Amino acid sequence: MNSMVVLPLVLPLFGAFLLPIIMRASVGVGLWVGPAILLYGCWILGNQWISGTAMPFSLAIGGFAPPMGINLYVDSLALLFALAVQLLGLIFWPFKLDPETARRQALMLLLVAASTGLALSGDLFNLYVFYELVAVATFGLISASSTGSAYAATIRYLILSGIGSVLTLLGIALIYSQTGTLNLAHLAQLAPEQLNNKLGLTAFLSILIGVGVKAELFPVNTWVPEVYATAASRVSAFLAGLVSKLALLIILRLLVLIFHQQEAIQVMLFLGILGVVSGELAAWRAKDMRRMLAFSSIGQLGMIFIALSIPDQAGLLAVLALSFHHLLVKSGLFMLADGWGGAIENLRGAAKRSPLAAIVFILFSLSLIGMPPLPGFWAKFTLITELAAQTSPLYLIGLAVFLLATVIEAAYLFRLAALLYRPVSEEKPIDTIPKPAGVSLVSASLFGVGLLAAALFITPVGELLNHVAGQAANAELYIDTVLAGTGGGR
Amino acid sequence: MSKEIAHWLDNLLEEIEGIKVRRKSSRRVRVDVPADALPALLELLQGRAGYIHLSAISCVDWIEEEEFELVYHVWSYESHSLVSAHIRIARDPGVYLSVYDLYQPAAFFERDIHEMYGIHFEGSPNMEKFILTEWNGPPPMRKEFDSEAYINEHLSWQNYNPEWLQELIAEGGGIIIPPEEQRFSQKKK
Amino acid sequence: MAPLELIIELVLMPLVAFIVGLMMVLMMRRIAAKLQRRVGPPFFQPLYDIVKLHGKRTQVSHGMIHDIGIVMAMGGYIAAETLLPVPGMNGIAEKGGIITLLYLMMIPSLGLALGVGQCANPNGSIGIARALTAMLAYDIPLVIVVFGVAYAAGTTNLVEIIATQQAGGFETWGAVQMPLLAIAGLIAMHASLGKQPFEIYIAPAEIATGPMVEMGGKYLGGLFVMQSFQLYTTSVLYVSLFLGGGTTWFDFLLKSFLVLAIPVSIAYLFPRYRTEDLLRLMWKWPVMLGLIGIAFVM
Amino acid sequence: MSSIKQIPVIEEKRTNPLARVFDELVRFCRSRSLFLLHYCTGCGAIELPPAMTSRFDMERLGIQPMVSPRQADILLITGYVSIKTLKRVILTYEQMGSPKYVIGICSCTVNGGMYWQSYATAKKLDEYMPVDLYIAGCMPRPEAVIEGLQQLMQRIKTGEAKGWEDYYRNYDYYLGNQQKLFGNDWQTPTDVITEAKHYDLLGEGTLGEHTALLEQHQQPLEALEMRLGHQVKEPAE
Amino acid sequence: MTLTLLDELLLFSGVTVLVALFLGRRLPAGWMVTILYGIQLLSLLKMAPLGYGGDPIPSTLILEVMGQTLSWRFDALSWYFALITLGSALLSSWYACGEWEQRFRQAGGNVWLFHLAMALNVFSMLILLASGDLLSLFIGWELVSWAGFLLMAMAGGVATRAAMRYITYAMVGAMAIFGGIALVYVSAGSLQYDAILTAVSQMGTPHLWMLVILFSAGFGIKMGLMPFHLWQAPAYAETPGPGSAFLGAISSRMGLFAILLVLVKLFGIVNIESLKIPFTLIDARDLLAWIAVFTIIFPTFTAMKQNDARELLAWHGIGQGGYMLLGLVVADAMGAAGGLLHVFNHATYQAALFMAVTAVIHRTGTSDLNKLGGLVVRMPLSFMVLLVGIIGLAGLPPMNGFVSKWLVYRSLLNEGMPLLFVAAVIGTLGTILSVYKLIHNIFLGQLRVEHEHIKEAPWSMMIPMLILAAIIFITGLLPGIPLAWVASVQEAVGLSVPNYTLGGVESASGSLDMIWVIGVLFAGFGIGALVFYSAGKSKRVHQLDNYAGGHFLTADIRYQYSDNFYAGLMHLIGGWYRGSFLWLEKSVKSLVEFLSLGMQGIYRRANAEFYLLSTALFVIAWVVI
Repeated sequence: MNSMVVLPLVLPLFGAFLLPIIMRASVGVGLWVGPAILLYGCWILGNQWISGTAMPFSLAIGGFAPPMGINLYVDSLALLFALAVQLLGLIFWPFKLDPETARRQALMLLLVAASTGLALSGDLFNLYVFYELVAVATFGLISASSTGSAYAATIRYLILSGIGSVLTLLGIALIYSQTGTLNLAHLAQLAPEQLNNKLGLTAFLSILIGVGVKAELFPVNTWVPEVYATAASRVSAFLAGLVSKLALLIILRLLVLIFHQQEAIQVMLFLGILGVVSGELAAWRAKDMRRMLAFSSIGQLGMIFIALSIPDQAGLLAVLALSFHHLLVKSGLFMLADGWGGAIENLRGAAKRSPLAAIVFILFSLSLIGMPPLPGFWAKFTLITELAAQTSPLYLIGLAVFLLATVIEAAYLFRLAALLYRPVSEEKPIDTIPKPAGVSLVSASLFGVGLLAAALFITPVGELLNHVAGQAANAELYIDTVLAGTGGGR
Repeated sequence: MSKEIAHWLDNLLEEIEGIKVRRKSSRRVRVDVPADALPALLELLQGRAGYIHLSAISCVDWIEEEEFELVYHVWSYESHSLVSAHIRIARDPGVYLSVYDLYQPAAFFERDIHEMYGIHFEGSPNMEKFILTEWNGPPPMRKEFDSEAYINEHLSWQNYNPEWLQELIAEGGGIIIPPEEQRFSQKKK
Repeated sequence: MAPLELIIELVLMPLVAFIVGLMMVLMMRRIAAKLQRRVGPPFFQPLYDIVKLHGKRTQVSHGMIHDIGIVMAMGGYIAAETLLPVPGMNGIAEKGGIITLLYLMMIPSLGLALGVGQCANPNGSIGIARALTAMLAYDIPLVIVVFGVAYAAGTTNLVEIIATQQAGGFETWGAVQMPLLAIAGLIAMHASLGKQPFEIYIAPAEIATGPMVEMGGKYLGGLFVMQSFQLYTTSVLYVSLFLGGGTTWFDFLLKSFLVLAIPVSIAYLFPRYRTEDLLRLMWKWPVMLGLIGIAFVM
Repeated sequence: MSSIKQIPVIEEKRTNPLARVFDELVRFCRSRSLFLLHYCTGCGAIELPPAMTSRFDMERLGIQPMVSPRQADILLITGYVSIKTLKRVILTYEQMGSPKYVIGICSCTVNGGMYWQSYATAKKLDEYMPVDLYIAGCMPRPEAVIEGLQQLMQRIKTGEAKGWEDYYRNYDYYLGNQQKLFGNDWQTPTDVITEAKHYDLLGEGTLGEHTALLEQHQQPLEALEMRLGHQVKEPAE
Repeated sequence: MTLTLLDELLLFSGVTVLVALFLGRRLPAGWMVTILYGIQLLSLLKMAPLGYGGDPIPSTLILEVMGQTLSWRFDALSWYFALITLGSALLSSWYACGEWEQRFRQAGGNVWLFHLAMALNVFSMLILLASGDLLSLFIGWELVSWAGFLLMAMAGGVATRAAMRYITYAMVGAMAIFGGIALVYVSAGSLQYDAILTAVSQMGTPHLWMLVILFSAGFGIKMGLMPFHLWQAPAYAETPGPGSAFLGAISSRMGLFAILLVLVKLFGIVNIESLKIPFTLIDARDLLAWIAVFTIIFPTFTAMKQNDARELLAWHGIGQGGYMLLGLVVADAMGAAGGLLHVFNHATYQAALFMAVTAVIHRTGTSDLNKLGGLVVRMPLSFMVLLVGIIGLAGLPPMNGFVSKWLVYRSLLNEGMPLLFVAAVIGTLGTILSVYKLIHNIFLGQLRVEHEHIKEAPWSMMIPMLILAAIIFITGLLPGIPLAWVASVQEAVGLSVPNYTLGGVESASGSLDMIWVIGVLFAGFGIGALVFYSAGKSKRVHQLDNYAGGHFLTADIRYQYSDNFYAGLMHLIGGWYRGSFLWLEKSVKSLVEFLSLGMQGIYRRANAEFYLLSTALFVIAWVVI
């Protein structure tokens, strides 16, 4: 039963390569292949989650026992992320019919496969491979919207992520030279003696910056505004919502299992704070809706990085709460941005045209700011109490920056909300005001409903996240599940 | 006014033909000019002789000669001397042109003369009444207007004849010329 | 204090205040006359004025609020009198302290302000604006002085303040204990009377006696009564705060007449202050003296 | 003075003695406390300051100068009254609270004085308002003014100075003279007729053809009464 | 589970919100909502023993969220504030429905949203008042500030801009409180009040300093204390009619409730007093007192310069807030009683004043003081209500404002704080001046030609105003009634209680008995009236029959003196109005603009790789060295 877990990873991969062929054969069938695969993937992961057999468990690919072969480590955190990938892939499925559909759907399948792989894989090099695959798939998807600025953005993003992956490779090579193995569990055993020195730290930092490109870490996220502004809003929703979180997952795994040095956490905290400050302040002046959302996501991810820098399980709980909340809200907002893209000025009076969209927008911004009953408040509350508990002054600065950032965020979000409701002069015909497309409005309100549901059942959601964080936090569980299956490593 | 300035002024005034100059004293010159030559004279005095201040315009009602006499008193701060230009205009149309463009204060004097004598000045900015706003009779300063007759007709008198005054008169005191003879209006009749 | 006795006191105190007030108005006009080397009005002149004004046959009113204004002007002071202890009669001084008295002394001027407002006369409104500004000016030093005295005596009850001052005879008088506060109080009292140097709001030539421009007949009569009450209340308040109140009626009246003589005689020697000069003067010297006085008291 | 002579000078005595004593007291106070409004129309006004200040000191007689007509009892017309000023003098007179007295100083108010010939001055002041006392002299000296004032005080004490009632009782006569001078649409903001009705000083001479003329073109002058206005239906805009 | 009284109250409040939400479109919605407020008030009165020393009533609803327990309960303090909230809500919504509603709908206003916003405001305020621990306090606080934003922003245009400015200030306040809660949670382990009480005693001074600053700043913003007061006047003035009456009466007092709860009850005044500011001889309590005193003076003198009646009243709302804080911070028996009583008094007369001004706007269409005048003859009842209100606002004897100000002054006198005393008196005098300008420019003076045919405000608006005027006078005459509630609040919060009687306060160093003072005052008025009305008949004259130096007044010329009303005073202090706080606010705004410009610059750089390489180099260098 456990081995079924591989399918959601493998099937989309095959689908991606077969799709152009099927598409050429008959478009009708081709259209349904992608969603079918994804639905099947969701079903597998869903009943895996429900059946909840002995979590976590390790799956050796091709019979080679770790640390030699490649193994998939499936614990509740990984499963959650994988399920999220399948689901979001389904929601953001590019249905639009035009000559590019085949290529775009194939790339989407590839992206989903790579992301699931990223979530599940337990081997460092395997992570690197999937990371590259994800990067390639995103280049294709962004350039698919075939506009001049999209190409320029893609090129700039290509160069940046290329250098990033070189740095990651450098880090992995250093770790390999030091310990001789790439399996995470094995590394976790060896880390205290071998990787606890300066060399280990350099390796971690280079991986941090390399992966940070995707995770929108402060200095390396200059590609974010252009890419999210020019790419199709479905793609940028998927990128902003999920892919950046997966990159974060890698760093999370490394931090929990291998690296415990203090300097690493300090660097991450510092970069996180800078990310929050730059993201929120840039968003204050943004004139374009998508660009504003891009900067806001930089800010939010900066907050998640601050949460990541809090050691042990409490920090992880905050990270998970913040990231899943951001996932829901940001993808919803990007869905709204589908119709409402472009300059903010001509959004004046948009509420009159589509009252539902305006209400959903206000719901999302209230939750983003942390209005009490909504889950955003509880996520911020956990983060705040953790940050306050820390002793070193940098954390207090982080707390202050976090609070001020929320104020700025409230200011620019509600400036936009007030603009929506401002009466528009009569002679301006009603239909020239932009209106979000039907489908994306439906998915946005779907996210809204998800948010409200999370608000109502906050306590069970709280326990779930706590359980997941607990499982992810203890490294020993990870090591003995992976290595126990193979009778102890070398 | 020093000798050479006075001399210089005299031959300056010669330029206006039909002018009669009479020097009243070292600081006063009387000039008689035909009515239409006045603006030229005033321009000359203001422009070349430094008479920049029009201190007054007065008017005399020659009822027998059927003429109004307008006198323009112009003063110069440099030569400290006053030139009075006298002109005569016919009484019945009683119309003359305004010198407002040369001297702004003229507006006020002309308005006053219009109210009191009924002379109309073309070009004067404002000709409404401003002193005799309650008065709707003829211009009162004209000679043919008999103020006392107007009063006798409109107002009544206090026959102020208390006892003590009567006893005084009885003893032969009191006023020598009885009040009736004193009245100007009775004198004529 | 039997209720009947209290009722008599409540009626008697305003009456005494009115009579003494009339005498004070007379003294003021007599001093003014003597300063200008004039003979001065006959003895009962203030009474004649008031009776004549109340005896007028036709009087002009601008509305109900105009009448109520005058009633409040007189009524306010009548109520204030009952809070001022006089030798032999304490009225309801215990029931409300100095702060209540200061507020009750504000009610007549505000009632008058309402009445004058209704007359729709620009002179009146300008007068009232200046009167309120003058009130702002002289009330601050007055409050500082009252704070000083109340803090020194530890109570706001006038009866006790007078008792503490009379305890040690001359030495324990307020003026002796707190000389600076006494001087500041004097200046503030002079300004509150609204006499010559500080009467910008009744400036006859400029705004035709300000608030009183539309007051004829019994309205003006009411204001004359208010003026007499005002003189009485201010001087008696000063006496009870600084000169130890009156042990007997004679020295009580002597002290209050002397106290009133000072500002009144200063009054007719100075030209009128502009409003902002009045403010500047009042906020500079008496406030400074008062604060230093309080520093000593503290 | 012509028309005043006919009214018999009988002081209607009130019945009960207390009222009579009270009237006596009020009349005494009225005579001993006079508020003076000297309307400096002409040159006579220069005589007033010496009468008030230290040399002659009016205050010992109880006379105080007052600024506004509402507060004044005596209206002192000092000098010639030009027609333009007469309008303002009549307005001021009507704004005074009665019992009010008019004193005409200088012979100009008596019979036109030095300006008897002038078309612009009013000759007889008492045609337009009841004058209680004339002080002749082309600027009477302060002694004469004070002498006049003392005579007025005497007449107030005896109750003879009733000029102000005459203005109400013969308003039509005065209004006629005023309309003759100022034209038929002459109107002062004070509503003398309703005032006469209010204080029941209506005489037979109050209403006549001149007041009828006044009625035609009079703007509404009734006081703004305080009302809720709920029952007043909206005026048809 | 049996429904406690508190649950009943919250249930009714929730029902009101639902009624306003769903049935709001139909016409009688206004009346339905008003009746529901009435029911809520009844259920509150059933909890009356709370007001007289009864023990707190817990609510059955207890939530366990993310490891925190949220509980709600009502004690004397929350009962007192709830009474004021529901009272002003009932009267404001009664005032709203009827003719005002129709006029508001004709003018394009959204009546449904108005009633919904009011109901939301009341519901969130009740939740805030009932909060049992610090977390539920914060949740209630956020709900109140957002409900307030909704009520302020619904009028559109200028109101939305003012509401935006309010919400930025409110967010800064909320985040300060949120930070404070985090710090308290860390040191106290849990957010329950008793846990915090024990933790506060061992807390170090720098830690306590940080908490006091955070909490007083956060709550101070809502109360409009000095440095953060700029948002309140435009926001309250622009809210539609009865909304401004409700907000003016109670909304900013929620800040005082929170200060009372946190600073006085949890931290205790004695601890706050122990926090000394180095190198100066004042401590935290004096700092708060001086902030309160500046909050009294500056807004009052700003109010004097306003030319719009609603702005003037809103500025006074801020000023009076200073008195309440001053009374509380002095914290002796009389001072605290004065501060708390002032909350009740201010709610009554501020609501009455705003309603009267709205009635004038309803009839004349404008609230600009230079376009009104002489309305007393056409709107006498509104005049009477405004008169009663301004006597209360200025704190003069017959009305209740006097009692609470008297108590505050007496406590300052007892504690021996001369400078505070004088500053408070300057505030009162400033109030009297600007309040007279209000009544003079609207109701007294020359009635304009266009206002000659206007009518008195309709009865649906007049009855609540008359009820408020009656309350103001009765609580002025018998201050004992509210003083009883205030005493039980003082016990609940742990402050000493003055011995109060029905007429006022008895104390050794001078007492106050309002029944006697008002009795004597009205006796004086009686005698004055006797003397006045026995002196012959007087006749009403037309307003043009006025002495103007012999000039004939005509109706079309406006001779009313209303602009630059205190010219003399303004000559002297005119120069001091430099708007330094406005400048402060602008500089903060431009700083944020400048920083965001810089940040956007970073993201516009073309060669992004430069960043990547430089950070990598920097980090590795940092590690190696």
